[in-house]
Amino acid sequence: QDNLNGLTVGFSQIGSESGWRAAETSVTKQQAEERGIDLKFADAQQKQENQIKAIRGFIAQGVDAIMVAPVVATGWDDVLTEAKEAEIPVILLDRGVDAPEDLYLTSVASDQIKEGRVAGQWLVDAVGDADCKVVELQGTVGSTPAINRKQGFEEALAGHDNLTIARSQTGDFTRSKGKEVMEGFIKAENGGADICAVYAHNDDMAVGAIQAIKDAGLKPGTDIKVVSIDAVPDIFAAMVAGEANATVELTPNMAGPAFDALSAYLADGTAPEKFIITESKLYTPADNPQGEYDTRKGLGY
Amino acid sequence: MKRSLRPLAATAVIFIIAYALSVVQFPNMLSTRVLGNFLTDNAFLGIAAVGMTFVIISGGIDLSVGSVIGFTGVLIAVLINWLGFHPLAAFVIALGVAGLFGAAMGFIIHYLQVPAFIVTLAGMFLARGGASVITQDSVPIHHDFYDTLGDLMIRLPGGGRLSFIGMLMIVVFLGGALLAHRTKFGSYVYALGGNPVSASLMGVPVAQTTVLIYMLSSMLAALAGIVFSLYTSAGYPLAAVGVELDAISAVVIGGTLLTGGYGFVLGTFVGVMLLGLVQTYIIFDGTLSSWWTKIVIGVLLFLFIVLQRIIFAASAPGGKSSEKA
Amino acid sequence: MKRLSPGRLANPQVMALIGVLLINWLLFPNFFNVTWQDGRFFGSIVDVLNRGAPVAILAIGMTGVIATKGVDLSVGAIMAVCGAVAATMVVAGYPTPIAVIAALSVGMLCGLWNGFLVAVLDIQPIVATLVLMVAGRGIAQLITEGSIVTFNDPALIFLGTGSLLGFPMAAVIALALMVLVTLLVRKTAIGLFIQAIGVNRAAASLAGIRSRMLLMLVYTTSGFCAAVAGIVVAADIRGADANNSGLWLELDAILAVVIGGTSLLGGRFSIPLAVIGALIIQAMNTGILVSGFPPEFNLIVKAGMIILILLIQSPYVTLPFRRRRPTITKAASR
Amino acid sequence: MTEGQYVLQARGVTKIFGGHTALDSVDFGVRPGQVHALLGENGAGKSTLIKILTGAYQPDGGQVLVDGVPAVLENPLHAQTHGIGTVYQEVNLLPNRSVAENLYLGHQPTRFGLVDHRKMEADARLLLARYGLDLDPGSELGGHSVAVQQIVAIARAVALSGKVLILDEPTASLDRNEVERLFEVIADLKRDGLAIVFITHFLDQVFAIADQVTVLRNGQLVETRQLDSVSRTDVVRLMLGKDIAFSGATDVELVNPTNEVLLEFKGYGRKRAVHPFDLTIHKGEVVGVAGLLGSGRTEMARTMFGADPADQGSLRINGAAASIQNTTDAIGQSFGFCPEDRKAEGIFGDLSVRENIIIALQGKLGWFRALNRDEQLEIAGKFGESMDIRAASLDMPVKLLSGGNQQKVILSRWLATDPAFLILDEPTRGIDVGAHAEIVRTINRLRDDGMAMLVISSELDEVVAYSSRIVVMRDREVVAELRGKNINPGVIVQAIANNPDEVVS
Ligand SMILES: Nc1ncnc2c1ncn2[C@@H]1O[C@H](COP(=O)(O)OP(=O)(O)OP(=O)(O)O)[C@@H](O)[C@H]1O
Ligand SMILES: Nc1ncnc2c1ncn2[C@@H]1O[C@H](COP(=O)(O)OP(=O)(O)OP(=O)(O)O)[C@@H](O)[C@H]1O
Ligand SMILES: [Mg+2]
Ligand SMILES: [Mg+2]
Repeated sequence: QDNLNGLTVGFSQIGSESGWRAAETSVTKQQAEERGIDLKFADAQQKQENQIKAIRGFIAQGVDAIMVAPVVATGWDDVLTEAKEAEIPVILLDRGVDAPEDLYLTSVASDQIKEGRVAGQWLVDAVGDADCKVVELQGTVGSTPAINRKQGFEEALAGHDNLTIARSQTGDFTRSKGKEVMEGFIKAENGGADICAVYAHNDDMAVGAIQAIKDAGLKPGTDIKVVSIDAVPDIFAAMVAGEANATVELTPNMAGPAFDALSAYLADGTAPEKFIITESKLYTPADNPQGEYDTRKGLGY
Repeated sequence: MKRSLRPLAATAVIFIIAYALSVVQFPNMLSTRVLGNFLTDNAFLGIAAVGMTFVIISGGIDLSVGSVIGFTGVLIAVLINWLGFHPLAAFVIALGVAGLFGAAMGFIIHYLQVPAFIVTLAGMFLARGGASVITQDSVPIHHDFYDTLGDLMIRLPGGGRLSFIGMLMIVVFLGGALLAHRTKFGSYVYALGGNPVSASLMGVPVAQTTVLIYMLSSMLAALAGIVFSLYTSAGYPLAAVGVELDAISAVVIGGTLLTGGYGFVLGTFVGVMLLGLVQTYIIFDGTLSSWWTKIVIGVLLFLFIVLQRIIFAASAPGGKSSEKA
Repeated sequence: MKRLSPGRLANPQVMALIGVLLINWLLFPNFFNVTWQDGRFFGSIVDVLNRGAPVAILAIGMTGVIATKGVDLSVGAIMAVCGAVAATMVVAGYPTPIAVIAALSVGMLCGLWNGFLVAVLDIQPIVATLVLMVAGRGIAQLITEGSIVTFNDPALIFLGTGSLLGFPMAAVIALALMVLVTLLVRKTAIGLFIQAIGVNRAAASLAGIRSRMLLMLVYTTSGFCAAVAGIVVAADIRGADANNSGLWLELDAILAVVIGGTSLLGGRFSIPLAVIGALIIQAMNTGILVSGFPPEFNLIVKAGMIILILLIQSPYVTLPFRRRRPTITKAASR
Repeated sequence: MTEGQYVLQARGVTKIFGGHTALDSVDFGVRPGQVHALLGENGAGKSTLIKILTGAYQPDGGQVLVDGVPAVLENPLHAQTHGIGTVYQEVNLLPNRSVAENLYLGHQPTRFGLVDHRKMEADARLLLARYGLDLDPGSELGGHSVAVQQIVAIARAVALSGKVLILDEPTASLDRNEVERLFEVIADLKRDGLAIVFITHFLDQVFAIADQVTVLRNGQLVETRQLDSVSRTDVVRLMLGKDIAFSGATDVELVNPTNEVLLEFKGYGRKRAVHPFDLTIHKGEVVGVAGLLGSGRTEMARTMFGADPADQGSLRINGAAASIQNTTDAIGQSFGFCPEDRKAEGIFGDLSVRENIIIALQGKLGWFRALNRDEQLEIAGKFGESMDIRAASLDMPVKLLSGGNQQKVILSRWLATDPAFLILDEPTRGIDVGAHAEIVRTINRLRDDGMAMLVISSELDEVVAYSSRIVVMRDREVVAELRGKNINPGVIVQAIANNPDEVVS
């Protein structure tokens, strides 16, 4: 992989809205450093227009490759065409885009629908035939992961009539909103007695929900099952305490596979797979949560 | 007139110096590509900022522009994609809806005497909420007309491009400047910002002007939304969150007083370009972390404001007494 | 200083709060159920108090700022900064009181900075505080390095999740702060001076009011309140979330103050009514939560409620209960 | 006189503010070619009547008739289209816009639909020349003195008035020359057949130009008379409903027997504001300050009060060196200052009369020694009575008071602090005869009580009446100090004019 040494790569990151995002940023920087890449980092503060500006800036600067974690799937045709005209390979991280496939080298992403499905499947298996009222903490209204993770989860639950999604509200992917919304759900569902499980679109909201459950005098993990997505360290800490039941990993290391693909492409022009899907691994308390916590703690979550 | 033009000149000089300094560090910044990008990438912000300039000169504020941009994008995308409208028809509808929306805000502000800050805050919630009720997904727009507009550009030597939306922004700025400085409506806007009671006693149609100002702002925001949809070929309910703050910053950096009564449309242009310059500089630098980016933007904002205060203080002895109030 | 009369209880803010609570009750019949659990009250109405506390605390400081014809956009960012300071310090092993004092000092320092820009450099408040709104969150992230700093310090956690006499600690803090600041401005001349500055700063200076110092005090107080809110919010989730703590809360705080009847053009103000304004906003949010609306309607419901409340308060819309007001105040003032 | 038809008429007009009846079925009308003076005490309802006649307010009862036809004037613009031009009390112009734009706002000359700035400024220059004003029409209005602004307001109203010109206290801030110039213009307009309504508190002016006079008292019409059928005393009696004695002009001399020096200003001055001056002020002495508009009198007062602190010279108070760097210092030294522009620098419009009265005292007491409500009411009530402030309630916002009453509130504010030295900048501007006499009496009383005062006034008679010494200013410089037995307005004018260049503004 020496052929990456000394290259300049622009990276347009969405922002720093969550711990997971911070981890992705720091892992990307780490990966670049290991490979001797000069990484140009641009934070778009959640705005697509800033990402487009950043990509244009990278093009004007004449970088060797561009990585972008697109905030939204649409609207990339023009700027990607510009990059193509300037013969700069573009790699997408985290999510795909709605643009012709020849406009980018590859897309390294998880399958968000699958994440939701894995979480849902775990719940279906865990509950068995018992009746179960599930409450859902959605991500930010209109954001792609929120839409996909909701869809995947619903797919998994389809056909299991004993499982119903009783309530679904947005917790904005944040811990405090997750807690507030969960409190509301508990009040609305008979002091929480009717709730059998909570599904959160990310771990931060789940951590908030766990606190709300405890404040209501119930036992998270036992009275109310907690399943969420991302696998950040704090959810493993909760698992160690027996307060969380399952999480689906979303790896922050998207850059590693991306750089590998880039290296291969630059070496002999091998076109990498168009979609590199990262694993959506399920973690439960059986998977050595303490160990997972320790390995992840240093990653910048 | 001549003396009052000084802050505008000063802002322009600051821009040129800042640009020159950036070029010294990153020679690539002096390319037609970067210059073209300045226009294209900031087109929607610039157009929205023109409307904001009028609102602020009149002594008001419009927090709804970002949401209106988002709403317009979604509305257009839905009209074109799902309902089969021609883009031009969709544009007209979007501008009309926005016009009504702005008029309603202006109406409430004037007749119910509710502060603009709050009315437009409600407007911001309403437009954003309306967009996400229509759809939560981002809706790509596929239409030949969009491709045509997208291809409408002047290629500059050196790889730069002067896009249709960039040129549109310039036209809007020129039109805005003309409207502000050379029409009766413009003089009414300044009058309202100077002193609404006096203005009304001098015969300014205050109600009509207020309604028109907010209509103008919303319609320009809708135009910005159209430009944004051309820019991204999509409508997305979360698009352009917080653009109102960027627009306000641009207007203020451009020398318009938030207290109303003073300001220049072309100053706003320089303000938009300055913001664009800061962003481009940060991108070229490429070493700032997420947080340092914010801190640096804050510090630069501060520097511009302070610099401007110094220049204002030096250039306007007549304004002293009113300033002190 | 102000006498209680039936007229004061029938003011539009209280009516609006009652209205919103009643709507919640209609949508969710158990809304007013309160139970005693683990030594504390438990119920939706308690949630309104608890969740409304941060915005109420912000509104306490914001009221003074708005009364001087200013506005403080930076409170959300200051919350994040102060939460981050408190969290990182307890994680680093400092005793809780030190961490809390440090966080409060940082908040006051931020407020002082705003006050300096506004009072000494004469920068317009919106822009002056915009600087810290943008940079502050960056500073907070710099402190936490972008991650959520989780802590387990029981004393600090108590500030956010504990309870006193069964009431949530956050609400108790908000109430205490409200009483304290209200007494401070009403029992001294500070309240009058704040209003004077807001109405006519030039005249205030000529009348011998130290407007610069007072402005700095007002912004510093706002920074202090933001720090308290930041600590409470961090304590509540046992972690400092620099990215999201206080995000957009400045708008809620301003809204609360305006709903509380303080004009953005400065002048007369009421801190308790601003707190009621915060409760109105929270009652709306809680109502949306328990009533099971699809989340995409949240903003529309909120916008609709704001418009409704403003219409009720508008002097140009006559509602039955408003008609009596002028006569009552006049009688009371004689 | 000409018994033509009324061009503008109020019939049985009533206006009620809250519970207060500002106008009670008042009849009033103006005929073409006539100057109609509208008189009355402060708060009599003059300005309110004007606002109804010009569509700024809507009447609660009665009708407005234009050319004998009932008309609903929706707003001032609407009135303008009927040919009614108005100068409202307190300059209501736009300080942030150019002089030319203030003159032509709403009626700017256009070319191809766009405002033609060049033509507008050229027109403005011509128009202002008629009033003896030579200034750059493109300059910002706010940069000019109140007098200039007043003239611009008049010029605008005249230009807009096809039929009726209404002037609400237009001369309050004008000096003699300017008043004369204005009267010439009015005479011209009268000849052209305009109907003119003229409100003033200066009886001389009424008798100089008016044909008819209408007197209001407490919102009610007292009488409308031909001017040639009334005497000065009649008018005053009509206004007050009783006789008052004018305090005759006294000689200017030192009244204070102790001759104790309170203040010594030496080489006191501020760059670009006021040239260094020497001035000694004794206890129990009123120093009058005379000068043309813009001669720097206000600047001198502000420098003394620390509002724009001095940057040179020294000050001794009671023999001890003192320094005044800001208004707080000044108030600490028991100074008081009633500014000339009461709207911008005097009143706190939204605060109550009570709060407006006690605020300086409270400022002196500091943050923590707050007057409670009862104390406030007592103080405010005391001055409300002794200064005869007409307000429905001490808790009503002061902005709802008439101009004269606002002035009394500000004076009360300072008297409440029990000052040793009080600066009054144009204290009688816009004040009716009754209140005027009262303020002059108050000044005399305070002087006799041992207070030192500096009073700036353009009313030379008045300055002569209460001053023990008169300082004359020109071009920001103290040019003369007059004392002795035979000081009269003529002498002052001479002192002012002792220099050939006396172009106004
Ligand atoms: N907007 C208002 N609201 C309430 N009261 C008002 C308002 N405007 C005027 N008034 C009251 O109406 C009365 C008449 O006021 P007006 O200004 O017409 O007096 P004026 O004769 O012009 O006095 P001055 O000579 O002092 O200007 C006063 O008592 C005043 O307090
Ligand atoms: N038209 C003008 N443009 C610029 N400066 C002016 C103008 N008129 C006056 N000035 C300046 O303003 C300064 C302050 O005038 P100031 O108000 O102190 O005079 P004054 O004697 O108090 O007059 P007034 O009777 O209007 O209060 C003077 O130094 C004068 O030179
Ligand atoms: Mg009047
Ligand atoms: Mg003066």
